[in-house]
Amino acid sequence: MTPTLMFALAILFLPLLSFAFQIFFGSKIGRAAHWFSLAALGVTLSLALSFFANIFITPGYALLDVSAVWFSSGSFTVELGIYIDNIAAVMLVVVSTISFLVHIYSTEYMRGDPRYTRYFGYLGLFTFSMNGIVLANSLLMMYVFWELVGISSYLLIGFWFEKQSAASAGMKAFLTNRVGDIGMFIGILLLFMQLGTFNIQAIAEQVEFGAFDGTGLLLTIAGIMVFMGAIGKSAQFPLHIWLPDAMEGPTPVSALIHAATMVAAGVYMTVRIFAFLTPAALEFVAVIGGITALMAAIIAITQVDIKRVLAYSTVSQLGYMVMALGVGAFQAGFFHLTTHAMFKACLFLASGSVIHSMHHALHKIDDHSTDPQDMRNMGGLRKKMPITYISMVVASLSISGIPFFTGFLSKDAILAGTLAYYHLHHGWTIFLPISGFGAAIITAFYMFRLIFMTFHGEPARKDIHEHLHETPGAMTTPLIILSVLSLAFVFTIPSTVNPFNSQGWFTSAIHTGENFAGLDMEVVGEALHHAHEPAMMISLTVAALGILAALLFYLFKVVDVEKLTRRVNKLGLYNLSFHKFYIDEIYDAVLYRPFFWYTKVVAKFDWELYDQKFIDWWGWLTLKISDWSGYSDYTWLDQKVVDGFGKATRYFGKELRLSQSGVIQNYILGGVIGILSIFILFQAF
Amino acid sequence: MDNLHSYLIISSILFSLGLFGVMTRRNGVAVLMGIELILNAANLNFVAFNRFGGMAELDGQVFGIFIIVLAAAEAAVALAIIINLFKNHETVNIDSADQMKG
Amino acid sequence: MSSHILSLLIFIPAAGALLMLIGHRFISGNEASEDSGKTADFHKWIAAVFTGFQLLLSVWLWLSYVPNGGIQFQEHHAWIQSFNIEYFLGVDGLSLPLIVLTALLSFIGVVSSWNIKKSVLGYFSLLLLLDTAMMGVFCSLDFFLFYVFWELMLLPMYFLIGIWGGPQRMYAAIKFFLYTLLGSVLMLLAMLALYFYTEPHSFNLIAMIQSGAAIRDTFWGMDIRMLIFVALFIGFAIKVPIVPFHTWLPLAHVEAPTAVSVILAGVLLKMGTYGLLRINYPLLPDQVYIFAWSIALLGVINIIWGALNAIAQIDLKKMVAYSSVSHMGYVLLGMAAVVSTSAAGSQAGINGAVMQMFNHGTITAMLFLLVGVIYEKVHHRYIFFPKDYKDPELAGKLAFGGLAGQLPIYSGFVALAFFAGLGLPALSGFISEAMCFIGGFSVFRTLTIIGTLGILLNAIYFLRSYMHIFLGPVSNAYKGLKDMNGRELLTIVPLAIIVIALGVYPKLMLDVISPTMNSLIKLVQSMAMMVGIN
Amino acid sequence: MAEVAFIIIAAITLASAFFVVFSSNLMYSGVALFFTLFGVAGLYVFLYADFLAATQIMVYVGGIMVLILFGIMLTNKIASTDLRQANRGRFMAGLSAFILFLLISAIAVTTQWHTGSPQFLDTTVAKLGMMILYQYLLPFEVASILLLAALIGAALLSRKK
Repeated sequence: MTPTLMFALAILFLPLLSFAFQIFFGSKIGRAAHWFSLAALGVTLSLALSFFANIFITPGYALLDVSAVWFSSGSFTVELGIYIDNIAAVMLVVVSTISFLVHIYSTEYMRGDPRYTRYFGYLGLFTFSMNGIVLANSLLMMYVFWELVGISSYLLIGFWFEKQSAASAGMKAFLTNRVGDIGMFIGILLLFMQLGTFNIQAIAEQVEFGAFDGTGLLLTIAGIMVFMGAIGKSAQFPLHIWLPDAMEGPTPVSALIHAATMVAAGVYMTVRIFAFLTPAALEFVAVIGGITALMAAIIAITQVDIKRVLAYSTVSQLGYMVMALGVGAFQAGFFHLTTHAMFKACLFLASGSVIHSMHHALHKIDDHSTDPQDMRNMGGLRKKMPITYISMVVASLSISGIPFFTGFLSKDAILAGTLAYYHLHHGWTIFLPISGFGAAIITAFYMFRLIFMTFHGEPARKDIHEHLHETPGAMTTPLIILSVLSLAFVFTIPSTVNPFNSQGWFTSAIHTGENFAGLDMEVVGEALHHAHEPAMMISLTVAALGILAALLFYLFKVVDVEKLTRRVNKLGLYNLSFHKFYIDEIYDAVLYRPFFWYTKVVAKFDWELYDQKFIDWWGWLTLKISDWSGYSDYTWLDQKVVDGFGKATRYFGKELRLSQSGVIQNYILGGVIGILSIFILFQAF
Repeated sequence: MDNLHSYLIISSILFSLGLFGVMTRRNGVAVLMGIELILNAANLNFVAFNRFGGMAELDGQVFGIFIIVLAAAEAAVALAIIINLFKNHETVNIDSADQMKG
Repeated sequence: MSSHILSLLIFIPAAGALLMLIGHRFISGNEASEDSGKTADFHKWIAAVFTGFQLLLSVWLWLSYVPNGGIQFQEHHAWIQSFNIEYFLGVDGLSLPLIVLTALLSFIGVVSSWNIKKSVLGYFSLLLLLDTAMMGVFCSLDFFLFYVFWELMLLPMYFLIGIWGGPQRMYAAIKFFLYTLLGSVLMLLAMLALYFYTEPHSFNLIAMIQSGAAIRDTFWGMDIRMLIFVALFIGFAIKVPIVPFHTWLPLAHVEAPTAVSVILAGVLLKMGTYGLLRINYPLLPDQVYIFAWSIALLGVINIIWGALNAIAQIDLKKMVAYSSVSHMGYVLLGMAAVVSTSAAGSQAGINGAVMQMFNHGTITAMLFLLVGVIYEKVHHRYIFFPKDYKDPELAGKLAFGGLAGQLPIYSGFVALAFFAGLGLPALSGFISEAMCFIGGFSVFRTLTIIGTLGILLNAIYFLRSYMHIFLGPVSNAYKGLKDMNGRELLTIVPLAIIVIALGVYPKLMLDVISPTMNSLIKLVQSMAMMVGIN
Repeated sequence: MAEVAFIIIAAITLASAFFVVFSSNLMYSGVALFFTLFGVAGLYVFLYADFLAATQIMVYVGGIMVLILFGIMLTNKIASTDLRQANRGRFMAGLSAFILFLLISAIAVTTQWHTGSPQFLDTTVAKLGMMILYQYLLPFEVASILLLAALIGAALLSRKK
């Protein structure tokens, strides 16, 4: 039990301890119980930071790679183990920081909630399962924590289960994740059957030494199937429907789970399995990422609920990360994951504090009808909530990809990657850079649309406006920390201050990733390097354009937004975007309704038709046969046959009686005839 | 001519005649006569076989004697029955004794 | 003592039942109806003590069993010499978990039926008789003895469902009885065929393994080995239940009282698969190769069909019954993996199947107990009231809703049971499910992929019913419900502990099972080679 | 010469036998029976059964014939002869008797009897006596009992009530 293993196990099990503590003792202690969780998370964060520091001390090799047999049946053994390398260390820090900050934030946000302690328990459970995914060294172990993360998100989304919408959102999230999990499980099985192991490093090595040489297609399928898990978890295109509904949960939950960590798990897993993803699989990944990025961005334009905008922006940014990995920009993808976690958490928490104060204001004037999250009721909050405003602006600048902010560093690298990919593959792959840059414009536009609608202009509702005030310290300090973390220099400290150069500790710690399944990393690196300059130019102009448009539309109101939307709507574009491409409705019509109708049919068939009719028909048949045999047994066999014999004998008796005529001589005659007939008979034979 | 076959034929004729007599004669005594004929036929056969059958002993003839003894006893009893029949029914016609009719 | 433990295990409940019957005379001398007061308690405590003692004994058996794959605690006594039938008992890795499961569920069954009102004596003595029969089935290694206990089991079940059941109890009891009887008729035929075809005519299952290979004949033009296998398979399939023969299960469960449906689902369903693994596999291994694909197909059909039906149910207990059908599908899939060429695959499959039998036993028992708890409080089990419900204004609407607020502990345990049911990792359901899939995947790829749909379908109906009952706005229909009382907790908590313990650390169970099952796999594969099919 | 005698005697017995059966008058059939028995005794002589011929004549002719004649006398108050037989079933009886005769004679002629050389014993009386008292002692005793029983029976039956 080396100290590093001890620390690693502590990181993993401390949050679980906090979960157990809250569940069993939390309700008895009441509000003060949150100190235990805060302490636990603080320690976890410090341990994570110690691992993080280790990257600089002993760069280059895996900090910890140990595994033990979980259970085995003869030659089939399943091992659990911990594998920490630079990526995992960084990821640990990201998860723990945001989880810790959300814990602090929640002490204020969830004040007065009847199930306060249980909430902290669920947060602990989530952090435990998230750390589990990060530390896992085998795909099966990752799958185990995958589902545990799913259940903790189910519990947290459906935390206020009195609301029917929250309950069904929780279920929707869990089931959609489950769909992805099935794909992942099949992928794992495929790999296990082919290579006989779940361990990621071992798989990578075997692929490197040609385990899949003959069946390249099989490896592609396995890769895609495992990536299905990421689609489900990171809300990529077909399975993204659950993330917007997950906004039903408390905002800190959205910040922690649906912005920074859980959704990033999918990307993290893709990063882990990048080594054995074949070019074909990567192409599929890139396309999915591209579609998601563009589509979610378009939808985000027209949303009015502040959290929905951020939710779709998360989906689109995740699309970015996935596209980055797809095009081979391994480092950029993971870089964006880290930076996105920071500024998206900051955005969500900021929106949380806005909603929180709106909620209090509405509470004061006890108007329960208006929705505290609807941006149309807000406006001019700049003066009322300065800290929230500043942190939100910083985060928006970062997400839009403005230099001096982390977003620029990572997004620029991704866009360079898409351009490089286009240079290498030409043809239809032009779609990737288009979706990349298109999404970049729209992101900048809707982010600043949000800023201007909530913080600038006159307040839409005077009565609410008076009661608005800045949220207490516990909520604002995390905002400040996160906005600081969104500044570029955080990632480029030791080497350069030049805003346009993304070199830094991060780029040195995270290598450009190697791929043993047919992707030639040198070529990709070369193309990346060339595409860097043009990509930077285009991304800068694009970001500026987006912000300018938002300025014109929402700050200076040069263009009347309603008139424009009506004209655009003639083509139905507005409705298309506002109603989320009607995907939910399509799924409902194509999938859910027919499915449940089908189950009704199956149940009806199984019960009314098969059981009552078919099985009971046999019963009826046997009864019929028994009746018939009973009847026939009596009337035929008994009356006709048996009594028949009786009657027959009586009949013959009567006949024969006549022959007893009393004349003795006839008897003798009979006797003689008898003898004669016997004689003749014997003579004959 | 004095061989076994002729005796056998003679006895079979006697036997058939006796049988016919028993079956057709209405009178009790006639029936008795028929029986006597049958017995004699059988007796004739015994003696014939004794002579032609190559038997060392005279078994056949001993049988003959016993048959005669038997015939005597039988005739006596039969006649007693017939007389009784006559006394009861004033007629010897055996058809009248049909109490056994079923 | 150690050599007679199995007989003890089998006949303790019978002794208990006997004591009850005798004791009844002295205790209830004057009581008019013996359903209340002193006599009822007497019967309850007798039942509890005896099943408790049996449970302790089975735990002792578990601890003292050396997991080396061999058959231990054997008891050999001649029973009917003329037909060479022996009273032959023995336990190995396959039957040990099921024995402990039977003992545990019987004890829990007794405790959970504490407030049975109708003729308490009859109920508890039948329950103990049922316990004896089940224990007998799992311990006996002589086919005749196995068959006797198999039939003995039907009788108490029939009366338990028929007298203490719900509104349609008679119909359910009769259907259950006839269905299983049809199965056992086929089994009898196969048993006799085996008896006469094996050289030194005997029912001894262990001896039959060698002599079973020599059976060669054709009957009506068909191979006798295939006929015996199919007859036995159908006999056991009805018990499992495998889809075409499953319609008795939901009916029997809906009508049976809680404790009986706990035992019915917890133990009786396992007898089918236990029979297959104990008799079909070792005796006719070549047929296993021929039918492996169809067993896997039936398994997948079971999974999908059971889950689809469960989704559409409005009665909670019927939904759980169909979920049992779906979960037993996993067992079949796992069992079919015995023919896999990769050792890891076949071992994962078979061990997964046996473990799934145990896990499903504990999980369904918990589910039925929890359904029983709500039933005792509210006297109906509907998620949605049926269209033709007696009072019209309730018809079709949601029966419960928002119970989580009122009954935190109860909803907590139901959540645990539901998530164990849908195979959440860190709970025992997941381990065996995953192993069955891994096993199945190593041989039948496409079938197992279709089977994995089951993971999603199971999640759908469990979560949907959980949402309808526990989450969402609080319905005013059921306001003042009390949470679970001590007795109910006593039945649920041990099962919950087992489910979590096996989920986190499955080695406890697997180390016991795997030696026996691995030797079974080697036996099946080598014997099949020898018979020349493979 | 012996041939002719044999034929004559045989003819006499058969003719008288015919007469016994077919005569309508009871007295005539009685006398015919008388001649038949004499014929049979003659045949015995041809078969060298001299003692048997003698007993035949003595017992049959002397005893049984007399008995039958008495019977005829006693039972025929009315002088009328035997009534003409109602020929109910006569034809059937005649036919079956004739078929029976054919059958027996066919069998008699066709089967190869076990024949041996006829022993010409001069007299059989001594031999017969020896046999009756040695081999056939039991039947002899039984015969005597039979005669006694018949005697008592006949006497009992014909006693006046």
